[in-house]
Amino acid sequence: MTVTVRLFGMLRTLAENQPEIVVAVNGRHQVNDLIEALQTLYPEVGELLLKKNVLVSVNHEIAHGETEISSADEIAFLPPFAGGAGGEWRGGPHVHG
Amino acid sequence: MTVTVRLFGMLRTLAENQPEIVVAVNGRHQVNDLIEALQTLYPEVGELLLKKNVLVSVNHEIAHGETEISSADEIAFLPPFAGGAGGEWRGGPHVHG
Amino acid sequence: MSTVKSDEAMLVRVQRENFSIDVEIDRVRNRSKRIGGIATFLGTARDRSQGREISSITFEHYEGMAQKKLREIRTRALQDFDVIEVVILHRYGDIAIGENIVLIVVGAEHRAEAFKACKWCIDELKHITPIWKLEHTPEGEVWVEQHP
Amino acid sequence: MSTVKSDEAMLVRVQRENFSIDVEIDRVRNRSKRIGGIATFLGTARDRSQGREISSITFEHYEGMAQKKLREIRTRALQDFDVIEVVILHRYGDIAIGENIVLIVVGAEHRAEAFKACKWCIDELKHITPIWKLEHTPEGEVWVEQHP
Repeated sequence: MTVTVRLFGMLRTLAENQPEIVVAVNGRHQVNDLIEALQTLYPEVGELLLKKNVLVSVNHEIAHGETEISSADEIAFLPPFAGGAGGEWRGGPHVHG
Repeated sequence: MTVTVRLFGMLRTLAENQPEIVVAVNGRHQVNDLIEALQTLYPEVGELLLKKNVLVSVNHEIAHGETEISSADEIAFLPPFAGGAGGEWRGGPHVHG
Repeated sequence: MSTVKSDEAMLVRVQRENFSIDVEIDRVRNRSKRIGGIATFLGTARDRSQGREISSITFEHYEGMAQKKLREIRTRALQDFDVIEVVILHRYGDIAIGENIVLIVVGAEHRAEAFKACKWCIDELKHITPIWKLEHTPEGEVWVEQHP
Repeated sequence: MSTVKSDEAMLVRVQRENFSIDVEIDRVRNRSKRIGGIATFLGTARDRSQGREISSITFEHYEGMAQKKLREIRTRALQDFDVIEVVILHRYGDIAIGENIVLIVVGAEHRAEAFKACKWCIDELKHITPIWKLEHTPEGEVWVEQHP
């Protein structure tokens, strides 16, 4: 099975600005299997997924590792949100020139 | 000595809508003496002064009983403030038809 | 010097006319590019008060002392909170239901302080500003007494 | 029915265009004559962030999910607080320093609840809404990571 994953923010930047990537998923067809597949395909994105607080959404709802996925689902990787303004910003040191 | 006292809100209504009244003050020329003189001249206003939380201002500052006053001062009686909006209003039952 | 003075006079006003919130917010925003959060409180005339139906409201103020107290509130807010600019306006005269009565605008670097200062300003305004409110009801007129 | 729908759609928006605070406040005010207090939070683009100089900001959102989360926030605010109407707007695209980013408007009978709900909405927006912020600095571009 393959799924299409939408990328946003720094994840899209890391994936050479591709708005979405197609990933072959094996195993039980759960979010965990997708993340495992990704480690091989896009090591940089995979590393960020583990290091940062990246959420996975399935059909516009936050999913967990055991959430079932299918090719028809709208799946997205969501890096830490930063909407709004006027808060205390304490971002990381990642500067992409 | 006489002083001129400005009236606002329900106090002015009680004093037949006079924006200010002239009061002869004896004694030590303090705010207390003014209030005493008022009990005789305008009993209704005097009663409200005692019953309600009416403040006295002298030259735009809240005064106390021992504040000295002179004819040159700008003196006012200030009934409970009600500026602003959106608060919890718990006014009295005084309805003037 | 006269520009500064008239600027300050625009930041604290008691006026009969209505006001635009966009205009007042711009007054605050234009003071500093470090502003990241602007908290605003707008008080409007409700059609009901303690179960009574209200048809309109008249606000009366003590000219001079009211302005002085509002200036004090602004100065203390700027001293006591980590905020950059404060605008305080109050209308007087006859105000129809739904219309604007009072406006507080507070600009700060961060939103938490803007909210705190804005709330403090409107609470303090009610306590120390010589303004009175006459509610017009079908049964007659009522001078409102606000208890703290 | 279509009027109600389009009304609701105007109360929660993610849009590129700027907005007028007066217009959005009127949207809230016009919902009920019982409204006595309207608390507003406006987020604007600051020229500095963690000591870095910012020349402009780009906001990106997840179309569809962002709107869904903002609708959820509005619905929960109306359920959990004693308030009458809530408007939530967020801009996307390029935003210059000083410009509007986000707006929350909450109308209530009494001001304390309006303030509480307004603060809750902007805090919650930051936590659950899929929106990202790219800061443009003289040294390059930075995707901002907000920690809770």
